[in-house]
Amino acid sequence: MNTIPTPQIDYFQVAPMLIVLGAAVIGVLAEAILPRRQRYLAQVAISFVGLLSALVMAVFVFKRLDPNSLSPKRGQVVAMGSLAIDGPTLFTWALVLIFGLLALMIFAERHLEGGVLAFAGQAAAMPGTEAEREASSRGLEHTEVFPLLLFAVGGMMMFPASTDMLALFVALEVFSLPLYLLCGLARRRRLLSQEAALKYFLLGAFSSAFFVYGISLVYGFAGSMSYAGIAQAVAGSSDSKVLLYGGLGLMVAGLLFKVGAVPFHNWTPDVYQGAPTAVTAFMAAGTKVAAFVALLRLMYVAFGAIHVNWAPMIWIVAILTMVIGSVVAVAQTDVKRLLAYSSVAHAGFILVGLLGIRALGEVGPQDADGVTAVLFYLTTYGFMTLAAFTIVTLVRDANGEATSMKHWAGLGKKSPLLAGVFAFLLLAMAGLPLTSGFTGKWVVFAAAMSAGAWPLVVVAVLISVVALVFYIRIIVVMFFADSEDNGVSVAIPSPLTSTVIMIGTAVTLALGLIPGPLLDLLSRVGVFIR
Amino acid sequence: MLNSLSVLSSQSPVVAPQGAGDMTIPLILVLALPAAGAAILLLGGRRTDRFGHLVGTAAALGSFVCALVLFFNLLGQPADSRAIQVDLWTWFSAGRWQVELGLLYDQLSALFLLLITGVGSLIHVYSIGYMAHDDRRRRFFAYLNLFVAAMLMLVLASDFVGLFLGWEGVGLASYLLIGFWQHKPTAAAAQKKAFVINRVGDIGLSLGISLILATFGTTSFAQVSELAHEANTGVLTAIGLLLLLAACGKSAQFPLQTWLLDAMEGPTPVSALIHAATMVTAGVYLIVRSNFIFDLAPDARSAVVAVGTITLLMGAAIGCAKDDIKKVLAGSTMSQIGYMIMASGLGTVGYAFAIFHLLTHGFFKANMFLGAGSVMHGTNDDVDMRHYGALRKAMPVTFLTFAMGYLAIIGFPGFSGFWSKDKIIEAALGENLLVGICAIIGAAVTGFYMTRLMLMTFFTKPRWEEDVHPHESPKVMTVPLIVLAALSVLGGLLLINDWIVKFLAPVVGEVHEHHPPIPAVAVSVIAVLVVAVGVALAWFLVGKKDVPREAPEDVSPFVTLARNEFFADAFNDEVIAQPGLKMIKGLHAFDDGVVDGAVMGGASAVGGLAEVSRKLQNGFVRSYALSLVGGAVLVLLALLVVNL
Amino acid sequence: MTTPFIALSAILFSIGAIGVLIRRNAIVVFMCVELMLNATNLSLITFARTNGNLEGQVAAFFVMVVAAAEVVVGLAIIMTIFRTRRSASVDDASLLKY
Amino acid sequence: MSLPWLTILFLLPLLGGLVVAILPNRQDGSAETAKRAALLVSLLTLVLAIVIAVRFQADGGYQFTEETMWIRLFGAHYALGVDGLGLSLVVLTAILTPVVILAGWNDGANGRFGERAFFAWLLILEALSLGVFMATDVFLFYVFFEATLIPVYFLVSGFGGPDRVKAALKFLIYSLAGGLIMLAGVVALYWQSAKITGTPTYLLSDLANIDFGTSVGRWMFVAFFIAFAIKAPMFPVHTWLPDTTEQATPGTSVMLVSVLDKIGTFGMIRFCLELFPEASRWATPVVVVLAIISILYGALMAIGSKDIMRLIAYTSVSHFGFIVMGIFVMNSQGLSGANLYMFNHGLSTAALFLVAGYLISRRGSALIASFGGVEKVAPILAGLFLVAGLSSLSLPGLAPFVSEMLVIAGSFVWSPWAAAFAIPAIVLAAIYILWMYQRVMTGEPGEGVIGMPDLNIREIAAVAPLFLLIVVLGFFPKPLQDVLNPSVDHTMSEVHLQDPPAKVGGEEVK
Repeated sequence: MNTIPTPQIDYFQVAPMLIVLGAAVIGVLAEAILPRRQRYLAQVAISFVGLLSALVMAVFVFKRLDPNSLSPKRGQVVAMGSLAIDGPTLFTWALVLIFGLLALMIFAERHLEGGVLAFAGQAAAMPGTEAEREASSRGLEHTEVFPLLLFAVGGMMMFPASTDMLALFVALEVFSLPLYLLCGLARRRRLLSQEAALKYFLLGAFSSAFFVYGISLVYGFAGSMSYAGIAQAVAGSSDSKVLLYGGLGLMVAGLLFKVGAVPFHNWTPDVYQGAPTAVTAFMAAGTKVAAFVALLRLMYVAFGAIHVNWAPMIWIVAILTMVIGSVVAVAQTDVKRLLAYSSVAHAGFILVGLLGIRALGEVGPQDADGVTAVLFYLTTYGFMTLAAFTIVTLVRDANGEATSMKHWAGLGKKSPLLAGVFAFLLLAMAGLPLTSGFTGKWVVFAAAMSAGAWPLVVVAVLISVVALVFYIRIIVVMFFADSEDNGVSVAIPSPLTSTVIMIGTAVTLALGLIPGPLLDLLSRVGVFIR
Repeated sequence: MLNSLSVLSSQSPVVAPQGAGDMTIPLILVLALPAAGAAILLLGGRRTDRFGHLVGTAAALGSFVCALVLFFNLLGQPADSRAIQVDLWTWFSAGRWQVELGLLYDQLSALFLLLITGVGSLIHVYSIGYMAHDDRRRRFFAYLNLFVAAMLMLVLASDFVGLFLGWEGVGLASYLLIGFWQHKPTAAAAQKKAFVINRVGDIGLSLGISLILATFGTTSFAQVSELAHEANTGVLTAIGLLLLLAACGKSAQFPLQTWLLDAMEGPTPVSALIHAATMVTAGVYLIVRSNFIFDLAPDARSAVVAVGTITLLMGAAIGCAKDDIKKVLAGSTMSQIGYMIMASGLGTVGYAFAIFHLLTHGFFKANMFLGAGSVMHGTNDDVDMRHYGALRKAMPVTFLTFAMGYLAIIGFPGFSGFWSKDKIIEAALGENLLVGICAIIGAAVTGFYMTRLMLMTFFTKPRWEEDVHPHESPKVMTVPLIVLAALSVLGGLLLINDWIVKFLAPVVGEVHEHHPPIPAVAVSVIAVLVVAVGVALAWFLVGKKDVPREAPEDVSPFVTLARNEFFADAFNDEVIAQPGLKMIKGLHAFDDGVVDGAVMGGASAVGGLAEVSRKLQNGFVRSYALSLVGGAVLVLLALLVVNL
Repeated sequence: MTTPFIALSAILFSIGAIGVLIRRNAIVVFMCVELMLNATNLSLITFARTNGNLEGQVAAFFVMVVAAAEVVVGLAIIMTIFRTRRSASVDDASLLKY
Repeated sequence: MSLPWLTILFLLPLLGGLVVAILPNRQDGSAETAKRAALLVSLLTLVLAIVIAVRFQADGGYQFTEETMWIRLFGAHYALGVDGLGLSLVVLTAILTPVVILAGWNDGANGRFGERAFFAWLLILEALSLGVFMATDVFLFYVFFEATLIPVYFLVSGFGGPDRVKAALKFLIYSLAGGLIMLAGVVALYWQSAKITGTPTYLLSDLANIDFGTSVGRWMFVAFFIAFAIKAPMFPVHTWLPDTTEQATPGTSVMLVSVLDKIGTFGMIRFCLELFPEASRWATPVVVVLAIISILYGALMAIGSKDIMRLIAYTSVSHFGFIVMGIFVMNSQGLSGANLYMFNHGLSTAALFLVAGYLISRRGSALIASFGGVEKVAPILAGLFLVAGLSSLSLPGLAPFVSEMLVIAGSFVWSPWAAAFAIPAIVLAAIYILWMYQRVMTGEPGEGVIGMPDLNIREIAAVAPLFLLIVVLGFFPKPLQDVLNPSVDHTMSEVHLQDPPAKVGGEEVK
């Protein structure tokens, strides 16, 4: 029919992503080439250099965007129309890369497990067998986790940038598959870890199937894989829209699965709890960012014209997500699992921000619209959740991490600083002023309200009250419950972990006190190119 | 029937004070001295224990001297420019309202000033002896000084809010003094009761002041008296009724009378000063002071008369039935104040006589209370008259002074009470026959119960306990008695040439035409005869018989009724207190259960919901997958239902 | 007309989905997912035909590749589970709950 | 006026609190150094507050204003300034903090955290409370408003009675629930101000000029009002208060009731009335009815309380009813009374809490039934308790009287029925105070009371300023009124209200 043209790729624009994926490939090679003892250092170095240089590169690209110009074209669509390099993309990249760097630091932490990584020494060795003990005593490590991390980061960068459903699907799988594996690699409690991996994988694959079927239906309706094409078809076509809405629904289902919205959330608590905590931290921060920005782009760019038509559906999901996430969290007794439910609840709040969508003409240049709101919220949530999960890795007893809430009793006495920081992060998640959580909440509420969704804001506000309860419960347990001597102590980590906690907390505080610069930046660059 | 009261004077005098000039300092000192005394004694603490009583007495005496200076200065002024005012400072203001704290000294306040500081000083002196053995005497004097200061504030205030300040100040002092012996549970209960019931009266004063403010935008006597005739009668009636409520509380008038008898728990000098001579007459002062309102509100005055009449009969009846000497006197006080209130309700014809009776009553009742105190002092603080008898020999001075008071109160011709009560009866008869008859009946009953008291205490056979050795009190106590006895006898001099009526006329208005239906002499004769009947009855019922040491139980329902103070306490308890406490208990249950329960219930509901819904997370992949499918269906439905 | 193809793909997709829901063996569950992906492929190709462009067909290739990648990861995970638990039943892996 | 006075006033206790938190204990383990430092800081703050008060010119407007753009996107500013009302509450806070520190000198000893923490939290609380009263930007106000909860939460759940953790949680949940509801209103302000004027703004001075329209204004009013009603607290959202004061240390209760709860009524004036005048007038009947219920309900509940601290808490519910009624009767008398009441209630309740605290700490129990005859063994304690109680029942001559009188008279002007329904509270007040006094202080001393020591110098010194102020302001509230009344007039003009004329004597009376 036609010839397939040679792909035109603006390598400079996509360089950050390529650097990360390149580093990942190098990491795989290094795994094959280097002797076991050198791998750790080499892998950490490769990953670090890769991520950092990608971040620097992203900043360069970002500079080229000229964010100060108010011209409508801020960014461009590259790689044959499949990737958009615009403000939101680059901001997300920077964010994902920073989260990747922070995750790398906690991945690389060896102090907590007596000189080895927190990942399984030999995944193939069965739990509780001689082989496992041997692997353990020999100090075996799976340094493959670093390339896997890089692949996931690469996928997460591609996901929000995609302006083409096919690219979107591929990106989804690129970041999901490494995560499935990482989830199963815990050194301790391997049964749980493996189960988490299985559940995540099966459900992930299942949801991908829905997602890709949705793609095919939308493609059937629009005749194009690209967002631009879809947007055109959506706005113009007067055909029956069953295909459109059917496809949209299935695609959204797939994406909502990734962000952990109710009722697609069931995997979240199980996987967050079972996975190695470092992975959980990374997933919670990274996946949410990537998936939400992708969802945002899809809904705003491809289906923006019919936002009135899909908004009710998001309303329902948002309310369900906030309610179930918050309510079920109240009954949790495990800190990690509680944080997982909290992540579900947060997804609900972000969906509220998503509803800040307004017709293009209505949004002024300095308005808090949906994109700004969601990006800001994601930033704040990412940092605080990373720091929070990282703290979870430090509270340990003889069996490794002690995540049961009763083990946290009296932590305020044992380690006031750590407990104080954790309490601060929890209050931030609860949305108290002077923390980034408050600013984040404010901005999503403002966006939704400006779009007229005030009833949703009222619901969100009421749910926030419920959400408070479970955050404060942890604080109560830490500070005001009496601890019997349960052998739980706070491990002293290497500077790697401390840095992560410090950065996460500092950003949480900073964005609470002076969110202005970031918000201004986002309101300038937070516009998708179409 | 009471509505037949006529408006005699269409224009009440306007309060138009002048600057105080030279008198500023004495006027301030009269108030400041006792206030400073109280402050020194209270703040000085135990350091002032040794000389506290002297400081207190000196403060009262100093105040009395100032009052005298003021009074003689006042007499030197022409009648229409005797009122002087000192504006101290703006107390508070809001919007257009401005309430000044100022002192108004006019003929009415002048008389009160003399009564308060004069009788007050005597009682201070008396208390030096009476409280000599109390290790908290210093505090007693502090409270007395506080009382004097507050009472002076009450009668010197130049506006209603200032009056309220003194009003509550005396209430506080009364509270502190009734419960001076706080370790006695009865005293503690009585003090609270007095304050709380007074507060019910304060509702009237608060709302009255509010209504005055809302109507006139000011509370100063000067301005309100000037503007009063512009307000409509309904408003003025409302103000009058509210002020009456206040007066009922402070002056122990029906229906707020119950606290007064309990108030006798306080040391006797307190009963004499506060609960006989001065504080309880504040209600009369309030009504007389507000003459510019009551003159324009005949309905309110009818109510005042009704309250006064009821109380005078009630008090007298209670006086007949009680065996506790102080309670008899307290009942008598109620009754006598009833006379005053009634008189003040009669309007211009009555104001001056109300004040006149107030003064004479102040003398003879203080005298008798102190006498009763002296009796108690000599009988180990026993108050039951059935345990007395034949004390005239043991305590001759007390007996003689008491007798003067007795003769005064029953209205023995020539004694002060005769003149003052006679005038009230006369005025009452002139206004309304029924009220007048009630007043006369009251006089007869007074004759009865006072004679009963005299007989049981000073005559009849001795009924003392073994260890009681009645003895006369020390000089420091008897001298005040003698002075008061003299005043009780001579108080009537104030009426010479209608002096007091003319003196007060610039404040309370003047009666131009007054034609009593019955000649004044006839009224006097009737009154004296009726009293004689009462006295004789007492002589036959009490004096001629043996008085049992225990009160007989088989008495007529009427006696039971009077003994129990017409079951007013029982009524209050059954109808207000008990249901009130039940309601409060109910409210507590409501607060815990419903108000708090709603919120806390909501919280547990969330908790329950959480427990239930977490079970949905059952750990099985396939059910998660089902939920995923369900979600997809939900999303699809939401999209399709809305759009197709 | 293309309707039968789409219908078929929908039927296949549904069969796959139901299979996921009712089968216990992890491998079979996984195969059902593959069936769903293949149903997608069918519809993609059909729509490519209707729309008259190649994107759908290209997409089908990608789906296949992705499916293959999933197999790799998936089988690895299922294997470890099977080795530890001596069971490939997805219902046995239910330690994480509530 | 180059010095940022208010910022300094805010930072002084804040930094002081942080310093106190890290000051080392002495060698013998006592936190005496930290405690003295805390007292010093609070006294310095007081001095600074007094200097500001002296330099303040009462003209109805905001003074010492500072304004810096904070978050441009939200239209939020770091804007501080005080008018008469704000200044009075700033001064109240500054007075009460050293008093509380001195009175609660040993209250921190038995807590969960060290003594230093107690005093550090107190100072931080002071700083944030000052911030609340000084903020002239709604967003900033909200931030301070919520931030105050944290120190209080830790003060309550860290120090006090056995059930304090639960009580603190209840307090926190109630307050945050209110705060979040208000958040909806705050966000709506952004939305509306952006929609109406084009640029979002949170500055009070800008917002006051915006007409939000009837229905939106009313919704926003409701959002704000609910939060303030919880804070104040009013029936039926008051139950957290007795629970909290029962468990908290007296000092904490003072800060909570005398300072923080004022935020509720302060907010009603500053935000409900000034931003949503139409809605305020619309809501007046309902609010006044609620206020009257609070007045009577609080008083009745106080009468039935068995615990002294709970009793005092319920009296506050009643008093706050008066304040709210004064605010919403929409005339300058009621408003002026309410403004004055806020200050006076702060003093009298603080005195009552602290003296009751002395009493309770001596007996180890707060149950009224466990006392009796205290007057005999500790007359000074009993005397101060009585005076504090009398000021709580608004005895003329003590500070609260003037305010209560104004509120009653003001509400009488609005509707005689309102005043008539509220007025029984003065009787109920006498009952709850004097009955408590009767049961606690009178009679013969029983077990546990015999041998009870009277107040020591420190304890007397701590509360003496309160009593002095209560008496002085009872007779001479003019200085305070001179500061407050211009801001009342300002509020009245913001709400477009004028007092109804006196019915008689039409001309201006002086």
